[in-house]
Amino acid sequence: MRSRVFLTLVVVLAALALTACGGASFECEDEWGCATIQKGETIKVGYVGPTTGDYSAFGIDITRGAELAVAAKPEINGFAIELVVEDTQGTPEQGAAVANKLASDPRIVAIDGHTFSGSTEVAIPIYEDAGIVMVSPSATTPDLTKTSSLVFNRVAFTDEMQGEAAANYIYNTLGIRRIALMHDGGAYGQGLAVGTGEFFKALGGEVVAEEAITPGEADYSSPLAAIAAANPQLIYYGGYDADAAVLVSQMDGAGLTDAWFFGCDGTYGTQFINLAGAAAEGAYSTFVPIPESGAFTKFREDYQAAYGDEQGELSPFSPHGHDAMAVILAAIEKVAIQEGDTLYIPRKALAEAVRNTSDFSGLTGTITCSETGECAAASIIFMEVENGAWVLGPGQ
Amino acid sequence: MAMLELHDVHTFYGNIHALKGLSLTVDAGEIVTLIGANGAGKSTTLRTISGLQRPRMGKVIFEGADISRVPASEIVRKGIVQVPEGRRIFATLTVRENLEMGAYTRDDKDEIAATMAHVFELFPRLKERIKQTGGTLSGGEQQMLAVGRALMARPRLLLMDEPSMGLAPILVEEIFSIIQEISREGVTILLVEQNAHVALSLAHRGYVLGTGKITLQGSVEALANNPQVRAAYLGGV
Amino acid sequence: MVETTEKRPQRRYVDIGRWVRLGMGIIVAGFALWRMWNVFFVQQEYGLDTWTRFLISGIILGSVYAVIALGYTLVYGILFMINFAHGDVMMLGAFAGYFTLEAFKGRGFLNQNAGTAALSVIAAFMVGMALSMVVALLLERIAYRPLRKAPRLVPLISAIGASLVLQNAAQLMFGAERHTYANPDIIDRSTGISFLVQGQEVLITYTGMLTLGLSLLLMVGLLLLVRKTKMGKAMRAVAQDKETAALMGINVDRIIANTFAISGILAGAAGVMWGLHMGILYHYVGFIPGLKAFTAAVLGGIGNVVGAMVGGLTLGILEAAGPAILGLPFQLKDVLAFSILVLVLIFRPTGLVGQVLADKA
Amino acid sequence: MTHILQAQSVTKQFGGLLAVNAVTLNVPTESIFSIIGPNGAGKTTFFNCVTGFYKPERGTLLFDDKPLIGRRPDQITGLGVARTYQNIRLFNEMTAIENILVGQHHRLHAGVLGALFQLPRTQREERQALEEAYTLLEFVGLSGKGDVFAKNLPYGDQRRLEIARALACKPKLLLLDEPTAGMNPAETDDMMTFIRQLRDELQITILLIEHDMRLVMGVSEHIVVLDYGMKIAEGTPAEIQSNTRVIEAYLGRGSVFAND
Amino acid sequence: MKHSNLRNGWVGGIVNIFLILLGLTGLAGTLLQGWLGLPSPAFGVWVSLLGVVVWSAARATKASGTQSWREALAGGALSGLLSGGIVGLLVGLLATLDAGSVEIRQWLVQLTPEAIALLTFGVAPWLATLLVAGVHALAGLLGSALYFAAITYQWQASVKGVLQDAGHSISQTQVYQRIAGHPSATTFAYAAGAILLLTAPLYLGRYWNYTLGTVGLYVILGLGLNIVVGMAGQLVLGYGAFFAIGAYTVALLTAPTPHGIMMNFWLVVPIGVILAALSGVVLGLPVLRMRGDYLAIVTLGFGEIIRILLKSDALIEFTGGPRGVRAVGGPSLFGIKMNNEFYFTYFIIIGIILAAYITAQLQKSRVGRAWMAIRGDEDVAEAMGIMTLKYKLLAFAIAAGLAGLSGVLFASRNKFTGPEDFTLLVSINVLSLVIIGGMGSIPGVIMGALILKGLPEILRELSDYRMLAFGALLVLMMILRPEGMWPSTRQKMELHGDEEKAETSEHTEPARGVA
Repeated sequence: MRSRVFLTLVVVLAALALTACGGASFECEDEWGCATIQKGETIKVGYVGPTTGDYSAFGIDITRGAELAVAAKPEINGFAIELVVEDTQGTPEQGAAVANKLASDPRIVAIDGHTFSGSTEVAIPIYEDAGIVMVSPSATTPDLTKTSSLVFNRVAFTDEMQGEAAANYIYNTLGIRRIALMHDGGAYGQGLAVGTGEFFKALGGEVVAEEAITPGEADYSSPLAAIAAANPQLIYYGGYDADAAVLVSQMDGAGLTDAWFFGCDGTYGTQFINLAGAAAEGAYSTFVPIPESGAFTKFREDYQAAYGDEQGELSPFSPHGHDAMAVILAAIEKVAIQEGDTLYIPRKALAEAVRNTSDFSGLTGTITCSETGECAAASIIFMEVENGAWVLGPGQ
Repeated sequence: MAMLELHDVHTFYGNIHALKGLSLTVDAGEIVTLIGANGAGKSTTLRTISGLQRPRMGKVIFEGADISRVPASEIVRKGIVQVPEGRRIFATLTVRENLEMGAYTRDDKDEIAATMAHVFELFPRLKERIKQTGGTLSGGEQQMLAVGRALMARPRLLLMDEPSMGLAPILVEEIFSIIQEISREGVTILLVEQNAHVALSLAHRGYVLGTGKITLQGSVEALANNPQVRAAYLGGV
Repeated sequence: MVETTEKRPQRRYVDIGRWVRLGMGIIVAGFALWRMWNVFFVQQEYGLDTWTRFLISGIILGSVYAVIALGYTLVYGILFMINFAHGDVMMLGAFAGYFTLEAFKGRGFLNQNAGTAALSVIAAFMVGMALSMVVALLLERIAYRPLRKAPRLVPLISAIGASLVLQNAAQLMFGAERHTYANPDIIDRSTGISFLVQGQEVLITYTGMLTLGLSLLLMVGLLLLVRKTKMGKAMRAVAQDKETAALMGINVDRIIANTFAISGILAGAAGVMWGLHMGILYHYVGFIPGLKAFTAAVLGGIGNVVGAMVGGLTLGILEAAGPAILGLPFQLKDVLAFSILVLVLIFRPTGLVGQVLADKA
Repeated sequence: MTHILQAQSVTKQFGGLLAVNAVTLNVPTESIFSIIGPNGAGKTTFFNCVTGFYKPERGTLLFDDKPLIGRRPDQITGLGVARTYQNIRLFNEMTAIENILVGQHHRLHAGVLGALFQLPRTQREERQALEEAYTLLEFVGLSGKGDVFAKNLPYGDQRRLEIARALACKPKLLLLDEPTAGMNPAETDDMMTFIRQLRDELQITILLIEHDMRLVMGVSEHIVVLDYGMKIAEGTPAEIQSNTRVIEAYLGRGSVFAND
Repeated sequence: MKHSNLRNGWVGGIVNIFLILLGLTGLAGTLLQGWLGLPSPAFGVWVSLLGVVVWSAARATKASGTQSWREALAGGALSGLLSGGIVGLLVGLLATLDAGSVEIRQWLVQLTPEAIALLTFGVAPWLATLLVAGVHALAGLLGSALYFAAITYQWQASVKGVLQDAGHSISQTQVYQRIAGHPSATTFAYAAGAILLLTAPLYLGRYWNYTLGTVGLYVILGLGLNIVVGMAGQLVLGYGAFFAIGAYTVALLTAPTPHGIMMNFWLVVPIGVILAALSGVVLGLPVLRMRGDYLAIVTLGFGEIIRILLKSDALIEFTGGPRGVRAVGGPSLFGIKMNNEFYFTYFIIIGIILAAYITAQLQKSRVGRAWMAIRGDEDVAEAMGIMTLKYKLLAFAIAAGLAGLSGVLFASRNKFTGPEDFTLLVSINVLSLVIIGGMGSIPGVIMGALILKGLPEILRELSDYRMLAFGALLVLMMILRPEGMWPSTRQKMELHGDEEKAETSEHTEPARGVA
């Protein structure tokens, strides 16, 4: 009995494999092949990030950005766009699982993601294999673009660019000479803090102390007190808003009444102010200036209407999620070929189209991709909290 | 009227049929002993009466009420208290606390104090050790504490499971004289005992248990003279 | 590994474990002394004010750990199971307190005057403790009671499952974002009493004092409950021998449920304290403190009420001051904490205070 | 007369309590030797000192003229000391035959590599061990019950299995801790015969702790009485029965024990 | 009688409120909408809500044990009405708030205006309350009617009968008889199974190869942990540390950064295994004296120590810090690169066979018996001449070595490894899979790995609800099958031992106390 089932299974699977190779009338000449979308089917674009687990706020927020981008452009040539959201719980292992899942779906044409660098790292070779282009909204490890992979692009700043700009601003504009570095021990925060420190030292500044915290715990007064003992003028922090908010609110108690707090783009956003309250006053953050455009206002309104949260409350990255998706959709539109009732999307052409994106106006600014896939909008600015709101920092 | 009546009781442990239709009666004021081989079901009988084990069939009737479905903690309130095999003292509680646990079902502080005083009369050694934890007592003292703890609930029926087990001969003697005294105070006693000699010399009536069933019953004299009982339980003398 | 000779040489084996332990002890002690020499005499990086700050933050953190650890220890004492979901019960309590404060804030009641502020905080504690108690009771009823007779690892897995359920349910219901606890203005998280140490201002926040005071109160209360009351004694009796306890007329199920209720109440109080003092709240907030508190309970000697308190405080102080004492980066504080745990258990296998043995995995 | 076990003023302390207080005793080779005394007199503690679970503070313990103190329990077993427990401690989740095989452990040699590669030597050894285990099972009267889980055996059989397991260690000295606890007189009689058989057929020295005076007096050649950790009497059964100190501390004069 | 109806009524109501708050009704709505092609999710929402009421009313009827139709129906309606009353009040409240344009989502994120609209039928709040209560009452009526009809007409029995008959008739068919009766049928089945297993990677796509590969890696981990927990009885919670050591060994020795050693993969495999095994011994020596939960927490601590050290600034030069190690080398043979999922599936299968062989051989050997004895009673084992420390160390070393093997394959397959791969969850998952599968059983471990690592992949359909579902399943499985999915006979015995133990030996638990 059992053996028969096995045999049948073998036969059925073999038959399936054969039928899958059936031919079509359109000759796809793309090196990486084409995605074939029949009438009534959707064009699938993946989003990959942590939607459960302790980093879920990021995943959920960026998903929303991507969803809004799809809502703004729901179809191409009459073929609906379908956003496929996959959860990684923030781990590389799950990132690889999801990448493999998406890569084996022939209708997935591009990925908005991955969200974290580790998960992106494992995913790049998999998508390379499958010829699927990716635009990450938030993976910032500099190394990612150094393999000169054609599939990987990002609309976020690398830690290096940000670190350099921040060090410059702190040293030259703010005139600070003694800083302390803190980070949350993650790839992103650690990279930023260390990078900034190095640029700062190169400028002639002094890094007087370094401490890493364990994110998610809510008591950082001890590392702060240790830093206070070194008496820095400013604390540069690499990490995310929630922990940053705890840090600023515990600085006074730790004896850091005179030191400034300087965050990164991970700490920017209304949530930081909400969480830190009065303690947020005077804190700095890096940010990609989002020009107060009509589009951005509308994005914020849509976001509020659709999800009931204020944009920026979960994470600062929903505009990036939106832009990554918008870049992808624009590129798809450019390369898609319609033959009768079928839509063909040549994969390599799509990757090239994404890489050739230039002067694309997104929420985060005007997006132009470099040869290596760095597509972050042009400038970095520094924001300061004043009277409970982010305003442009002095000297810019 | 019988104080306790077991009527065709069947008890199972999982699939093992431990009691196979056991019936017995205990009249008020009696000392009744239950003897039998290892695994015959003596402890199971006591456990069934005190509600630790539910009979699958049959009835346990105490003072006219069926208690076969009543949980163990409620049965204590009805006046049946068991002194478990192996003493089972609360080792980290002090002697006093152990005794207080015995009186768990009672609320009247003065009455409890009176009972405790009475227990100390019976077992003056416990009074000396009132602040010691149960675990530091010697085996004999633990057995006294176990009996004293049971008395704290002011039982009308006392079930005793192997009170002599693992005790020095001199202590067995002491414990059994106290059991007789408790009986004289009007407490009915159902005694399970490995040491059939002692049990039969103490009790009024006895039952012999063979795997899950009563095989013999009668006055202690009759049992002691029964050749089967002599061979099996009194040693081949 | 194949022994070839029939007769083994009759040599005196040395107890390898003991030598390893001794060696480890010497190495660790040497390392610690060397680091401490460095910190206190060579670098002298931290002044007395900084040390005071470390100590204050450690004691406050430790007192919260202690309260959470009490919940672990109570449940462990009675069922010998690690209630993995305990930290998440605390998280739900914190959420309940959060919603209560939000509700008062929304009506402008929170900051009307000191009285209303105090009332709001008390209400937050009440609601937090009540919800946590209900959740703990439900946990016991649904996830643990059916498993009472199963081998000990089975309820552990069930508890892990329950922890996942609670965490994810909280995320689904309340969202993934971080929430801020709405403290009344009079106990704002950055205000407090400050005093001078070596000319430097050292601050103890009001929330910190509240946390510490309430923790101590809860600990003393629990100790009295377990030592003096009839229910406490019954709990200890049930912990030792459920069957005999039943023979004393103790309703074992009810006592176990009570134990869970008490552990839930403690978790709820800890949750609200956590929220008020630390300020940040989200669905994952209970997990790490839960783990730490469990470590604290073991450090002190699990199943032992005093042990939980001592363990909690020790762990808190270790985390807050340990890295500084040894001149290590604070990132390694958990490494240090766990190393100390290992060391303590190597030399005192029953924990700092424990004398009761727990064996049989 | 050679002595297989020589204890010289062995003292074991727990906190302030002297559990075993300067106990000196010499167990003649191939004798049946009993230790009696009230509960808490230190009998089991003494056993634990002999088997290496406790380390006495003072005194010497010689087995076959080799010192025992300082050796681990498994090493002491290797020398030829085996024991049973007051409250039966079998490996409940193992079958009867497996329990006996564990008893043979220190006499077998197969290690990880042997097991993994199924070396011929390992297979041979395993076969022999199994044969021997079945022989032992038969010897204690449990033939046919080899595949029963230990905990599913009836009480008496568990006692026997525990002895079989101890015998599997091929001991020269066997410590029996209350082997008849919970047995009725008929079973106790069987045990008495069995203990004699062990000594006579296997030439094993028996050291016995027991409360059942019928067994102790019936089988022992030599008795030591402990009270509060101290030796209060020593001698043949007849001497002990008439020793007033022993009667006061332990035996009592009560009528209920005038058994035989 | 009334009592059971009331009780089930309010339980049903509370369950429904939780369904609404968790957004599970919304999920059911969307899923059913998709499957049935409905125009609106409303159907699904109400199916899930009323399903609960039908079920609780049926339970109530069962508990009441009533014999009359009238009583059953009245009771069902009553319990439904009670549930409906509770839910209705909530719905009414929500509708009022929503109409007053209060953003409920701000606090309870699932209560979007759309979700509320689906619940309120789009009518005035008070009417909505009444409607909800009414619908619930009807559902209660239905539930009790169904249950009562079922017991009256013995539906259950007839369904069972039909199934049995069907099974019986299949087994009576000639074809079945001939095949099953043939002596080589089993051999053939095994052969076919082996062929299927060996060819599986060929026709499984990349995703399923990867997923099954992950399952396979966890099978190796599970088999390893099974030796320590299942056989030797030592509770280890930080097993992921050894996995990490294996992974980092291969990563640091084959990757271009941070060290640029770039050794051959095949050389690194034994190094990784041995290093992991050695670390097992090093950890084991000081801690194996501890027992039970103490050992558990200490090993958990060890796992955390390893993870924190891997990502710490202090060791960043050595381990690559939080960014992990990239471009980890893969195997190649005769110049063919074999570093994709397809080849790895085979390597993993080989690893599983190896681990299973080791487990099986050791289990029945002298070593296995020593472990079992230690697990049963450590003191007695020692008294039987077993050098417990040595055997516990052996178990630790072998288990750690297997974890190392799994880690080597893991890092090499992903071509990357970082500290986030070795969270506590890894250790917890492995322990859970051993127990869910059934301790001490090799097929159990495979089963457990399939459930623990495969199920979440399957549950991806449930998107945000998958971890919730997963947690609930863990609890459920433990309650329904505490001995695991595929327990060894030994373990089955053990678990039901408490019930079956006759009065022969009642062990008192060792004394432990609260204070």
